[in-house]
Amino acid sequence: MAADPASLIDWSLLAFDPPGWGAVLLAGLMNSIKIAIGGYSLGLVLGTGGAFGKLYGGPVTKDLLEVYTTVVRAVPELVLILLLYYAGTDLLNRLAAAAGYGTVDISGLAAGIFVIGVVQGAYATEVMRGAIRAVPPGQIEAARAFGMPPLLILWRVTFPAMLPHALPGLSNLWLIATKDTALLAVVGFSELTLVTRQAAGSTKAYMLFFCAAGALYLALTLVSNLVIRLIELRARRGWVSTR
Amino acid sequence: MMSEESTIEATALTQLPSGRGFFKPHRLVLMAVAAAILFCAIWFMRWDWLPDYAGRLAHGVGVTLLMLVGTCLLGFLLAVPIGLVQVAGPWPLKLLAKGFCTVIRGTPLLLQLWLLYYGLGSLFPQFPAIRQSFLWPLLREAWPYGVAALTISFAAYEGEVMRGAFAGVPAGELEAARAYGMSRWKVFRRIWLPRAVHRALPTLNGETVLQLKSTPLVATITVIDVYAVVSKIRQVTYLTYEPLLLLALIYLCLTALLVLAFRYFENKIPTRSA
Amino acid sequence: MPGIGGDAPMTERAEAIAVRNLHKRFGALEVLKGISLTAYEGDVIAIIGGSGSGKSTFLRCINMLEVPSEGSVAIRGEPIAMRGDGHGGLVPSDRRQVERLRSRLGMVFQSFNLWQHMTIIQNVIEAPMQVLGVPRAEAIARAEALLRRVGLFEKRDAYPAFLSGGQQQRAAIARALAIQPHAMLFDEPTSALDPELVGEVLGVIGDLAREKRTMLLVTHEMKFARNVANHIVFLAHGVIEEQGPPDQIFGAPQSERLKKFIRSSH
Amino acid sequence: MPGIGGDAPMTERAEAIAVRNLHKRFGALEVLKGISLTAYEGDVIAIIGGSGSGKSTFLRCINMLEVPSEGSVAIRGEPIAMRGDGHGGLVPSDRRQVERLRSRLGMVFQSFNLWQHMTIIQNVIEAPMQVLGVPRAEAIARAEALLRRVGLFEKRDAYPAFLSGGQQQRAAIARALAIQPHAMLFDEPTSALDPELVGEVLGVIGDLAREKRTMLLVTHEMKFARNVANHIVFLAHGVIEEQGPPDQIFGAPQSERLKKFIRSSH
Amino acid sequence: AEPIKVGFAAEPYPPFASPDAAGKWEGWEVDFMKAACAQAKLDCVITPVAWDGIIPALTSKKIDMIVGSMSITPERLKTIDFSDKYYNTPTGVIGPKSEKFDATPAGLKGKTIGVQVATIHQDYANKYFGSAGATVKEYQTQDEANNDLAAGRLDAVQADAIALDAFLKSDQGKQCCELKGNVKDDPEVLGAGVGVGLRKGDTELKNKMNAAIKAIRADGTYDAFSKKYFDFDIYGG
Ligand SMILES: Nc1ncnc2c1ncn2[C@@H]1O[C@H](COP(=O)(O)OP(=O)(O)OP(=O)(O)O)[C@@H](O)[C@H]1O
Ligand SMILES: Nc1ncnc2c1ncn2[C@@H]1O[C@H](COP(=O)(O)OP(=O)(O)OP(=O)(O)O)[C@@H](O)[C@H]1O
Ligand SMILES: [Mg+2]
Ligand SMILES: [Mg+2]
Repeated sequence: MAADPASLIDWSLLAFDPPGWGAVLLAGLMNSIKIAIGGYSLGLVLGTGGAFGKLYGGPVTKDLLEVYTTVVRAVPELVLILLLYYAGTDLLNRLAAAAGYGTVDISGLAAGIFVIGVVQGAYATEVMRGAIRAVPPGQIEAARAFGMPPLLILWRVTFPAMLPHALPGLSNLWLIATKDTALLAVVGFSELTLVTRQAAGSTKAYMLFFCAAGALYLALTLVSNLVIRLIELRARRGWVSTR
Repeated sequence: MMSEESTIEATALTQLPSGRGFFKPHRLVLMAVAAAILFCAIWFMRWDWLPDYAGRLAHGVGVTLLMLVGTCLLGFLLAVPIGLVQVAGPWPLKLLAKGFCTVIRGTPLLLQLWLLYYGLGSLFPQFPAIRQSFLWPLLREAWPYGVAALTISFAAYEGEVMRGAFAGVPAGELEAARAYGMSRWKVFRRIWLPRAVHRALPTLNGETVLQLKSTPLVATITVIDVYAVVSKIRQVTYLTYEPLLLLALIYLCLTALLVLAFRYFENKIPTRSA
Repeated sequence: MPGIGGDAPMTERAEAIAVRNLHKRFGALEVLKGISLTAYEGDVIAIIGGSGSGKSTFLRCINMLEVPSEGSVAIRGEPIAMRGDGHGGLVPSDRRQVERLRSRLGMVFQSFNLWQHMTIIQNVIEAPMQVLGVPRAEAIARAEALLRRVGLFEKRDAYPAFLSGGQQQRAAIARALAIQPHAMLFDEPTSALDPELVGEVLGVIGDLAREKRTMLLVTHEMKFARNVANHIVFLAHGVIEEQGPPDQIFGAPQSERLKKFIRSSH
Repeated sequence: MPGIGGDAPMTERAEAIAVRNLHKRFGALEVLKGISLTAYEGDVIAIIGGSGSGKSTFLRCINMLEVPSEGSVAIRGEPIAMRGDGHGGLVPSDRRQVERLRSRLGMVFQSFNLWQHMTIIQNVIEAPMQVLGVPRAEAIARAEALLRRVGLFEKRDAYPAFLSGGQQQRAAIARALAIQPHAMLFDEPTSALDPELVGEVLGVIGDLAREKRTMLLVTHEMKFARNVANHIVFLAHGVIEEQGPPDQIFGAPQSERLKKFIRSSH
Repeated sequence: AEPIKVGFAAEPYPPFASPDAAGKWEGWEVDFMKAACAQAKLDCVITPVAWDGIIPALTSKKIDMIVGSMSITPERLKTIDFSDKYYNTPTGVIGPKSEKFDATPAGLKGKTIGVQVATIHQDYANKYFGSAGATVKEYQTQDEANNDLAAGRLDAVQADAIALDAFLKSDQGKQCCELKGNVKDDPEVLGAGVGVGLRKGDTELKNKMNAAIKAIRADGTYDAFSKKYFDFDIYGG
């Protein structure tokens, strides 16, 4: 079978209207972004809680969080996703059943967000912990000396002061989150990677679709980088530039 | 400002929780709870399949380790020039290396893997020249594609690390080497490279752990690593949790092994706590 | 004149800060071994002593940044409520009371501790607005007046990192003044500064002293202490070794330790 | 006695380093404006001068760490071959020659520049083994003797990061001596050290000077320069403003600049 | 009422079920599911699930039934329940036109044969061909196995004869491959036809589906939509 380079690329497959797959790919991308944003936000919440727990919590809290961050950071995301996807929702269902709610309906989107969130939470815990420890204690002490209550200190001083230290790590995590969504393909969630595979499988235009998806991911990364740079610029106001 | 290296240290598991002062009263309670959970897991879950698959699991672990070590070594060999040209190369090479790192780091590994295997791999047979070549038996297999994808990915991430490491070697030490009459190659081989690697070790540690965690992706292209073995167990036994829990445990142990190995290397050349 | 221990002298002025029999232990180390001191409104008390003698700890006990192990502290006649912590120490029993009292003690640290993510004016209005609930416009007006006073009006929108040490410390003083404190607490306000910057900060503190603002001042600047304080307390090994008016302390020291300390600090 | 410019004094000793009409430009900035200096075997020449006067640049031009813009350098009578780089500057035309000549010039840097990934002894044997091809056993024996000499024998297996600055600099001197250099080049070997560590390094350099090792020494330690050097060169604005024996330079300086410099460096 | 979530394998399995570019699922099995649900008056929605995890998805109630060309086997019956069969087809083996062999253990000796994981074909291939010296390679999807056969990475693919037929009719399949024959039946492994997978104990749904299958068989609906895809009786004997 001779290869005809021209016939290798059939651009009409990327058209927006069926039978073009463009719209499907974009929908997949939207799903990926939704999960990435949701999972990342959940990860931030877990990470903030985890970081404060690890720094200021009781001994049991600290140990449990240590187990959480160690296990999540040592076990492949793919395995965690399978475990959490099945076990997590199963557990939730059983709890709901025990509480008398009957089965709760967990959408693939919610499950995906939950899974990515738990994974991200462990990493975010470590990033935030390092960042909080980098805040000079005098900054917090000064706030206490002015009679600020703990939560106010957290909100007005600790949080903004640690942000510049946390940002590089957090931006990294965001990029990881966008790419980890691809792993949800293995549980059949129709994010970008899975729809790419479906499109490629249906049309046999593997190269075309994988490259197209790669370009979409890359675009997402590049746009993210741009936004991250803007955020860093803003958060680092007040710091003498070190670069 | 946190450097790129410390970011990776924070995100990857590079240290094990220290054992010093381990035994505290609350820990004993926690350990009792953990033991109880473990006991329940052993008692109430099904593990009767384990002996049947022990051999295949061991083989799978072997494949995983082979993939890890092979791709890390190959990837590192690629990463050194990629890092070097970004620091000291002419601009076309610099741009090329930079672009390579950006593209690879900006797209999911799973996608790269499929692109290589299903995309590129399905183009090859259309060329009779390739089909007849001596490489064909190799190209028919799945593992070369897995090795290639993992190697490229590691090279891209490590290329960035090595760029930082090369740039971070104090200029004075290189100058000293030149001042004693070392040739450029000798300066590179004896001073610049070892010093950069030494600086990068903690980061390499983190990246290697991340690489270990990427290896199961090769199972999606029919390479039978430990993940694939466990998938198979799941499909045959219809057990949801037990094989996955075992798999998690295996990866935990492998990670611990890696971290310990790196600690050994790092301790070979002590650095003052920085 | 400040009162000493139990035998407070007759005076019309109200008590600003009254410390009774204060002890502070860090583990086995007893840093303060029973200190009593009363500052009346308008007093400027300088606390001197060797390194490690417990000066900072004493100051920090007053606004509960360190919790005393024993003894009591009263601000403007209101004793800070304390209870045992079950391990032989104390804890404040009412967090809100501590916060309220703290919000009227202006503390200035050795290392300034300005909030790096806020501009100078934001630093100054932060506590009045967030803790005392002063409306924004009023807080800004007051902050601008204070900044003008310490000579930093033009720097109002700069971030602390871009200021010299002396400017930062003056901003920290303005920040402390912004809460209209009953008393100011200074912990070695100039010892982190380059010698040529010390003067500008001492100038500001001297002005405050002349206004008869109540101040407790830990310092190593003996000449300055002698000029601005109306009472000197010499701390050594966790007790008040000697105290009195500046001329007496510096002119006619009684204890051997004080004599040696004064000699060595020239 | 070293020779100056063209009018070298009669002497039996061989030329160790001969620099003729050296210019060095960084872009538009001309740092060295024609310097000529000859060091004979056994000379100890101290180069002094204000900051930015080009002392380091001069020293670095000698072993081609900076490539001169004009002029010539000869080591032991062998001129370093240079050719035009096409932009009005020069480049060494024979890389191997440069490497060979460098391998006999022992340079000691202000910031030590010990290789951090090697132990002290590895640092010392590195150049002899890798560049000069000395067998390992011999290199080690020689290195141990040198380390004993600079008082670091017990630290032979330590990594540089664990040594004090003074120890690191002494190790760096041992490293430079290990190649059995024709001449030693010191660039402010003590100025990165804490004052209390300066003495131990100056002691070692003083010993070398008394052995009549050829040395070019950039330093800010005037007293030391006066004691150990047999010739002082005062650099200012890229030219040799004045030079001569120590007693003349320090005792009876001629130029205004040198007078001012000597006055200010007390 | 609560809609019934019908689990489909997310991976395309033409001509039974595959999503089109508009994201709509189509194929024989989709038509069957619609007809059966209409008959049983159930509100059914398609929920794509990775084939690999389709049984756990059922047991963990992410879906309520599986319409995924899943054969009824004794092994599966330990974990889940099945409705009556709704189709049954022989199992075939295909291979490249350039090589001549037949679908017997002897013919496949030394060959690499691709199957989809967690299928009866995998079990069969392992039992009969693997033990006879063939290498059995497992794929997540049938599609990938077919593709690797076309790409020359496989010597043979074993699967449902109908699925294979669809592939052989495609552009890719037409060029490279042909049917080498059907394998010898072994009901112990290949099961008793394809049924709707159900959770154990969900007898209400099971009864409804059994009734619905019987009804659409009886009233001709089944034959009507089957004609669109096949020119023979897919229900089997
Ligand atoms: N949080 C703490 N934990 C343990 N020991 C402490 C703590 N804070 C202070 N100390 C100890 O208490 C003693 C007194 O410290 P303090 O800071 O009050 O001294 P100081 O008089 O302010 O000295 P300096 O002039 O050096 O500031 C010192 O020995 C110090 O080490
Ligand atoms: N690589 C360079 N590029 C541009 N300018 C340089 C470079 N190296 C040195 N200079 C400039 O050349 C001048 C002389 O520098 P040099 O380091 O030789 O002075 P120095 O006499 O050693 O001073 P110091 O006592 O401070 O070490 C300075 O103005 C310096 O800024
Ligand atoms: Mg103090
Ligand atoms: Mg210099």
